[in-house]
Amino acid sequence: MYQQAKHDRRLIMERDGHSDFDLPFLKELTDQDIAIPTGMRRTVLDLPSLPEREVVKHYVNLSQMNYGVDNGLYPLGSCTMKFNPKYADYLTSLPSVNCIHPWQAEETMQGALQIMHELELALCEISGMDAVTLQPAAGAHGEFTGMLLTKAYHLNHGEERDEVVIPDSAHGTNPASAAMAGYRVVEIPSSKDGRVDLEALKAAMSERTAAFMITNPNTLGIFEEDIQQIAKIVHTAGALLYYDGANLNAVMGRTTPGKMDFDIVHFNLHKTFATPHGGGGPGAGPVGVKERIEPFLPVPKIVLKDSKYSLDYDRPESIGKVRSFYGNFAVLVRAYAYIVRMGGNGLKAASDRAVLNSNYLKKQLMDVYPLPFRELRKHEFVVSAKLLKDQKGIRALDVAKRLLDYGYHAPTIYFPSLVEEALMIEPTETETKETLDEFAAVMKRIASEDPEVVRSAPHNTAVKKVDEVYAAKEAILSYRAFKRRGTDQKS
Amino acid sequence: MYQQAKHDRRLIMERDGHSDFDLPFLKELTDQDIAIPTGMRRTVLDLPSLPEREVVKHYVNLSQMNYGVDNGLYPLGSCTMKFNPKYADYLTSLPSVNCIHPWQAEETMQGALQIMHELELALCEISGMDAVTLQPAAGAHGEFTGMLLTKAYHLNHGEERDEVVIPDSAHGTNPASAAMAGYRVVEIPSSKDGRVDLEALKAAMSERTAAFMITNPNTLGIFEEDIQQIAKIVHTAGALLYYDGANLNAVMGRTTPGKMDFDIVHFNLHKTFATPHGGGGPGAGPVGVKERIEPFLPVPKIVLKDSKYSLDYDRPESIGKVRSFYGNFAVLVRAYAYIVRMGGNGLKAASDRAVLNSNYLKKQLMDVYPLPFRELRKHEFVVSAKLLKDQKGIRALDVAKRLLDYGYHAPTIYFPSLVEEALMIEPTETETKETLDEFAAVMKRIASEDPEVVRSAPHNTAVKKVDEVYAAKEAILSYRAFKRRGTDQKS
Amino acid sequence: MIDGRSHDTQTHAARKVFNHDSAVTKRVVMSQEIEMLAALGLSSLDELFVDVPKEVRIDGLNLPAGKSEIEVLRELKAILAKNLTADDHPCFLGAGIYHHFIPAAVRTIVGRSEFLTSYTPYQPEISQGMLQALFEYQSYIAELTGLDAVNSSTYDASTALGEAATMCFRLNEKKRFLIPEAMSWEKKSVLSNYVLGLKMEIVEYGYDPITGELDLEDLRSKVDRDTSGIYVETPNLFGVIDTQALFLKQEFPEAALVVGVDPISLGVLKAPGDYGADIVIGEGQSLGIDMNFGGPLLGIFACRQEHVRKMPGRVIGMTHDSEGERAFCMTLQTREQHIRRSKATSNICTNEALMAVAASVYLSILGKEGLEGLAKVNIARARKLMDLIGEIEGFDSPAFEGSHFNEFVVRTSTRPEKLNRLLLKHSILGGVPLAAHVPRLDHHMLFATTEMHSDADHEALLKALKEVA
Amino acid sequence: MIDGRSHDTQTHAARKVFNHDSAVTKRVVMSQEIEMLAALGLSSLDELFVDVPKEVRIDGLNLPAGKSEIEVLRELKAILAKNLTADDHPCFLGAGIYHHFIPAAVRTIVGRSEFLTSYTPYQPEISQGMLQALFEYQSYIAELTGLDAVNSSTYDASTALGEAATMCFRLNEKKRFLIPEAMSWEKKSVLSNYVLGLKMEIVEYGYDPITGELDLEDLRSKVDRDTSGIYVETPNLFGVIDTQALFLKQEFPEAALVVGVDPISLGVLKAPGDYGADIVIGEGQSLGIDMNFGGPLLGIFACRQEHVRKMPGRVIGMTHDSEGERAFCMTLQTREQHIRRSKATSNICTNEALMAVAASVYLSILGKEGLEGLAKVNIARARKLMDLIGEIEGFDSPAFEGSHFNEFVVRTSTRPEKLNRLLLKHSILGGVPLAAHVPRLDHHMLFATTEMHSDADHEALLKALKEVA
Ligand SMILES: Cc1ncc(COP(=O)(O)O)c(C=O)c1O
Ligand SMILES: Cc1ncc(COP(=O)(O)O)c(C=O)c1O
Repeated sequence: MYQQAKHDRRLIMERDGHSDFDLPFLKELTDQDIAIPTGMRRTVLDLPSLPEREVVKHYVNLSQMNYGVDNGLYPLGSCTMKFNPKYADYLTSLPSVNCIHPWQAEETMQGALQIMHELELALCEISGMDAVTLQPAAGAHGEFTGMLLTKAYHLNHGEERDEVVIPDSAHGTNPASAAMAGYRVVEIPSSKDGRVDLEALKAAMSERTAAFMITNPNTLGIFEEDIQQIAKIVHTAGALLYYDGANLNAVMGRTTPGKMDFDIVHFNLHKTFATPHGGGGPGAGPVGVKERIEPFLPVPKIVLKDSKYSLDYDRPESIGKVRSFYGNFAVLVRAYAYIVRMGGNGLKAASDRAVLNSNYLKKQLMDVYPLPFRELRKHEFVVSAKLLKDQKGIRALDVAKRLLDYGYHAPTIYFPSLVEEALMIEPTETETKETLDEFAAVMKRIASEDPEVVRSAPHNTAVKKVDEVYAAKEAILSYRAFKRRGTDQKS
Repeated sequence: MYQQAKHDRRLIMERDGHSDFDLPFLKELTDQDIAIPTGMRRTVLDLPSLPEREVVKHYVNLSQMNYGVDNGLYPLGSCTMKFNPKYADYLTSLPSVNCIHPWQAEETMQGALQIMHELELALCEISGMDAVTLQPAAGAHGEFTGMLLTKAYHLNHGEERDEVVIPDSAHGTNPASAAMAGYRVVEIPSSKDGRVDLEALKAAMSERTAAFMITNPNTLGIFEEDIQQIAKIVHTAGALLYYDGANLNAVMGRTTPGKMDFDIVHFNLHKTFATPHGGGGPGAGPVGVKERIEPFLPVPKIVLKDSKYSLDYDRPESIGKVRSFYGNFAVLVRAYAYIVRMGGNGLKAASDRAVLNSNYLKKQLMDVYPLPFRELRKHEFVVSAKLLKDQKGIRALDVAKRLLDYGYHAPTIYFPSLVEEALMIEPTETETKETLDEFAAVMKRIASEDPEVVRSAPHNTAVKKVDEVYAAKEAILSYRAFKRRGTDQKS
Repeated sequence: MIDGRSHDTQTHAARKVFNHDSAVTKRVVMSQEIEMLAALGLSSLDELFVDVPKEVRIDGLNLPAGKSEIEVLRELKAILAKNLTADDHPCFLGAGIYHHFIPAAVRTIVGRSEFLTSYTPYQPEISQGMLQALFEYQSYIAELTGLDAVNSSTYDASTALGEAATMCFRLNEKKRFLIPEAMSWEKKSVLSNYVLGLKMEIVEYGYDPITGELDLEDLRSKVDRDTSGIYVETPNLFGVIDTQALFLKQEFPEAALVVGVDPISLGVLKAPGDYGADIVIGEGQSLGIDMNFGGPLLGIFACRQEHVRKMPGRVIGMTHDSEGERAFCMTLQTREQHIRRSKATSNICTNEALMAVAASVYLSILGKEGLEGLAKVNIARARKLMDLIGEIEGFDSPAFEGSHFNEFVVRTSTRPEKLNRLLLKHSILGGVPLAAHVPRLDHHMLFATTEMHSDADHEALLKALKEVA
Repeated sequence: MIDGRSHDTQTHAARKVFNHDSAVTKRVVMSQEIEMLAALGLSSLDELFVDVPKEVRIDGLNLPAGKSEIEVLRELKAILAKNLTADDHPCFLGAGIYHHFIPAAVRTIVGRSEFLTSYTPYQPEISQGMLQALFEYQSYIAELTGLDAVNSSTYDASTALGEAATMCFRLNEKKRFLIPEAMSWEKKSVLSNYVLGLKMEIVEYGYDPITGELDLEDLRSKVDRDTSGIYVETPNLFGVIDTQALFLKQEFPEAALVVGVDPISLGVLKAPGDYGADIVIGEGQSLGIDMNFGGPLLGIFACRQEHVRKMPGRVIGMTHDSEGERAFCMTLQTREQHIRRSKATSNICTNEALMAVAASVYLSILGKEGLEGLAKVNIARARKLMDLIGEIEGFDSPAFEGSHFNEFVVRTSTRPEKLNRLLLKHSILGGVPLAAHVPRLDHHMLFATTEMHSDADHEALLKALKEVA
């Protein structure tokens, strides 16, 4: 059976040695060369000092105690953990990607600008939007940008709308981003079949409504079939329709947010476009908009004229900047390479297969893990462990932890909250039928295992069940804080 | 406690999917473009077909079931498993290293030739030799080359000497290489204190003796203090003195084979010069010689004239070639980078520290694991588990296997065979005192553990004790052979 | 080729740029897929999309057909080759992004599949590696900044500043936030977007035209009772180590003190926590992260332990597992968007975790002596270069008298943009013109230098400057 | 600086080339080391070397002092930049080494620390990863060659040939070994060194000047009762798929048949095991391994199962662990030098294991269809190019009528060396002149082409050839 590696877990600060790092010029320096103003000079610098050998050992061994897509199935619903192709790693290792400075003159960065420009166009085509900014660093950052654009748009039309309507099934970043931009968030409940409740939507809309934020397919993996009516309701109220692109992987080449009449959309390149998630980031969250919102996009805009690319900062209606420079360029290069590799046909095939995999896997699991809503699903689906909980006292959390013992990452759990004991499963298109069959078999096996074994899982990971309550209570966030406390856990 | 990762261990041939590899031109090909002669056309090609995702998962997970220097201490005596610096990996990733063709014209490979030439000179300086060939692919290959040189040298002097004398403590490749070159191997026993027995040596020498092959320090880690007499005896008999450079890590900057009057020496760049061993190879085994043997070196010889490097093939006395092209170039680049990084001072410091680490560790272990010979040791030392075996039935093999459970690679065992229950330990210079102290503590703890636990070790590795007898009996060397047999092990 | 698309202009543009036939190549349905469809009682992939209303369906994408890996690499490398790189052109650009040396081992580690291809560590038991590496990152930053609480990253320094301003509001519910006039215009723009929701007021204070440090007088005149926080940078936009920062907490104890740093400089400079900083932010790109044309970056964010529950972003905490062994997990999540939703301390979800790991590995390899040495080398090299430039006719260098870290302002008689064009002819990527950031400094530019510049690089710059002057 | 060195010339040469002051920099002894010395009762490192007789001691090395990683990389990159590479120059060189595409994933895997930094898997329990990967390599080669027994690599094709010849002797104790005249001179030279010990006799047989295949008549005339083995290559030196190989076992059942292959070609060509080969060797560099200026390479070595105990080199066998689970280990070690010593079947110890892993990953990524497709593309591309060259005045192409794989001989009116110099002016790395291998073919050269050449690359070559013709 699967067993994760376990290594010595001392902190790097708790190891002993002598650094063998070396620098040119250092030996020749005299104190005179380095005038540090009085009062500003540091007296204590309590960092470890280790030879590179120890550092490499430490982090190679740490890495073995971490699970990534490259280790196996990572069916984390809503996160689209597909395979990250290795040619993209290679490209970002080139100096022509990683060794260019953002303040270089335009004529020295034509390659970078070309790739960004073509990526913008490709994203326009994929989303059916008219213009794209690549600046936001992540999905939530894209949402925030979208909310700033919404604000600018309405202000430009002389309106100070101050509410954003969001379904209760939405990802937490949606309300948080809207709030950050100063909006009051109005949450509407989902209908009984897990979709937008048109009546509730209508009721929530008013002349205060700036936008309605949804994702389609929604977080249950259900396509909002009433999307045309929804768009109409929103637009009739004078609000904008915002598309959370986290679920774009379900529909490429089949429909577009543009076609569905969305006004603003963000992309998660680290989901749909196969860039690695890096244990939490970096990502990239470009934002696409319809023509009428284009003037408000962040500066600079990449302009192509006479086969020369340039950066246009002279955009008076722009919201300005949402971060430094032009976006997470190295991530953008990866995504662009992925799009070129896949092509229009390949992206459509990816979505088709993602939906097929999802529906196929759902079918295998349905008997044991009932679906709250018996619809055709798109690229992900939510099942419930409620039956298991009632019959054997096994909760969604327990199933998740037990899956780790079999060498799978767990699905997303307890989200969306409208499903009891939710397990949100997104296999993605890069998994084989064989993998899905094996995963389904394990899911079923878990349901029939000794509940005690399941509840006390995981057993095969580097550590056993982690005490999250203690962590929150103590809030020890650094070795410095830990030492200050003077006590330790057994380690 | 340490636990190695365990993953699914199906063969790649036992997995199922569809390859997503793609090629330009393929789609447009017609049968006419590809004329394969009748009879030569293959009808069956039984290879797996898997998406890259599955392949990457498979091999990433396999790698986690393998232990390298980057995972921890690798005190494999005689193998000098020091840290392999990462700048060398970077260099070999450059197209200017990995994307040059050996048949390119000289003027297009000046960089490569310069590096090889300077590496030759550096190795001359380190070994005290007059000329070096970089051609041999490994240590044993260097030995074979050395034996061919020996033969050419004597023939050139009108002598057909047909014996090579080798101490019984020598590495197996020494006699094997001599035999491959057509020599009869005469083995002489070591003296009671583990060194060359001068009387035995004298007795073995005759006009039939072509060479005496030794390493100094020898495989026990003992410096042959009588080296000057040895050289005299050998040279007086008209034979050549051959230096097995596997132990060069003990003496850089302290002495040289040249100074000790050796005539031929091979280097193991994958030991002394920190190039990674790759799970068995590639290595590089350059050979250095004194001036009088230089004419016989393999072709081509790199020549520097008027700041231009060229390859000289016009060397009538040369033995010709021992392999294609110029050597394991990518390995040579790594070794050269290492030498430049360390410098003359750094190489000496490396040897000093290697010897210090070895002696320090030996000191910690001596009580529990007695040393057969109580000498000052060089970079490695041999202890015996005989005491443990007699008292508790724990053999060297058991200690070795049990060390794996603690996350250390095992030392070399049962070599050299003149020590009963030998454990040959070479910590190398890249380990910290902390690591040595911890390793010593574990070695001692093992000695006091329940013998049954030790004898049944390893317990924490990906598989338990492997049945090597079965493997040898059945000799199943491929999936094809395995399928043909029709039976399986439980997997 | 694609019917019923509403945005013909765009489609047309795409077609033009990609310069390829649009190719909605027929998909080969594989045997595996036929089996899976059959299991679902379906006979075509199209049937999986019957829930998409006909009116919004499209028939494929108007993008070129897929290409093989060989072709992708060939094409992209050809495009990228149009960039000039700091790898083969001496580059004196700084102003937020610096060309520092990255030990090869850093790439080895951050390239490890297990780190690179993992998601945010939601399941701590199977993600201890990433969690511990991030905890170590937090620990390093805590030590450097002198503050106990550090998050596991924000997007970059400018968004960290935005988050810091809103955190100040959460700390004291006040709305005025003071920033230096001498600050990157990009940061100012980002900040104003971040405080838009709270309607905070951003007020700039000036700098001393002689020293280049902040103008304490001016600052005093602008601090009032509604002042939530004061932001100061050291080294500042001019590369000057701002000694005035030392006195701000004493002077203005009521306002939160936010200090912006270059983490390398903290190898020799006092930890801001030791002179009263409540929040420290900074750009972590210097710590082993490629310039990458400006992204991904690493927003450093640290604060006093007592404010930890007001902090934005993910944090990793130390705890233990059910057997009492040390373990790590994400913690204080009740501050975060996925729990607190619209009341969260920030919307940040995906952050820059892998960059934090890079910083951790980088700092581990340098070690104490290495970081200290690096800071010293940067100071010394900049000092040498600024003095030598100052000796050239037509250049006033350094333009400010304060102590510098690794960049400095030069007043030039030639206009900076023109000077850069001339330098480019010498294959040199020049300096950053300052006017975009501080409009009146339109004959000033910033030159940065680090351990990456050899003496030959300095000489090349000096020679070129002499020629163009 | 260094006293008493006997080889002053060399030392002098080194000093000149490195062009640095010799620097036996004083070593800083670290606190750790002082502690360790103390534990040994010593007070200096020198005392560790008292067993080295004074007369043979040296006082450090006359090499430049150590450098920082920054400097090392800067220096080496500058030197290496003097190489022209096939990465940016169309390269038509083959003759044993080919520029094939390597999927990025191959590098990801072979760069994994656990594989890269491990030794030969002496402890199977902790080395299953490498062992299984090598077993898979053996399995791939077994399938491609049609032979069940494969070793886990020899150094390269030429040493594999040397080992094959001596293995033939072990099989039948005969001493005559036949090889094609049309074969790389390097292989011939290596072979003669490998058989020196056994005093085997190497005899060459000719080729058919029309087809470029072997001359069966000539071969018949040279096979005698003492013939131990016959070596044939397909594709051969001329790039020709030698169909005569199919008949050799029938014709000469007493001699061992050794077939040399390009493993890529086996994607479409019959497995030599199926036409009677006893041993198959080949150069595995094509299988996902960089050209690397000719090393490291990958010597492929396969034989019939019944001969396995006579085979040279390391082999990995399938077995089980103490709990009955499948496991792998090195096996048949009693053939090897560390046990059998002077009676071993070979002296090979360190081999090319990591290259074998690369081949395994490469073949896994290509898969059945990929390898077959690749072989086809190579055949088709070569065919197209040879025909187009043939249309140019002054070039007779292909010079032989047989079917070709991915290279072919061109008879040129210009001397090949001169032609290459002219091509270089067009930034093209031309072909391999044949005269070094087959002296009478002094107006002949070999051009190789693979999937790496775009149509533009072919056109560039054709255009250049037209201009120089
Ligand atoms: C539905 C949805 N929306 C938004 C986001 C936020 O994206 P990011 O994590 O890139 O900020 C996520 C990611 O978790 C998501 O799943
Ligand atoms: C003492 C000694 N000599 C020779 C060799 C052979 O070297 P290689 O493995 O590089 O062929 C070794 C390596 O194991 C060795 O330890």
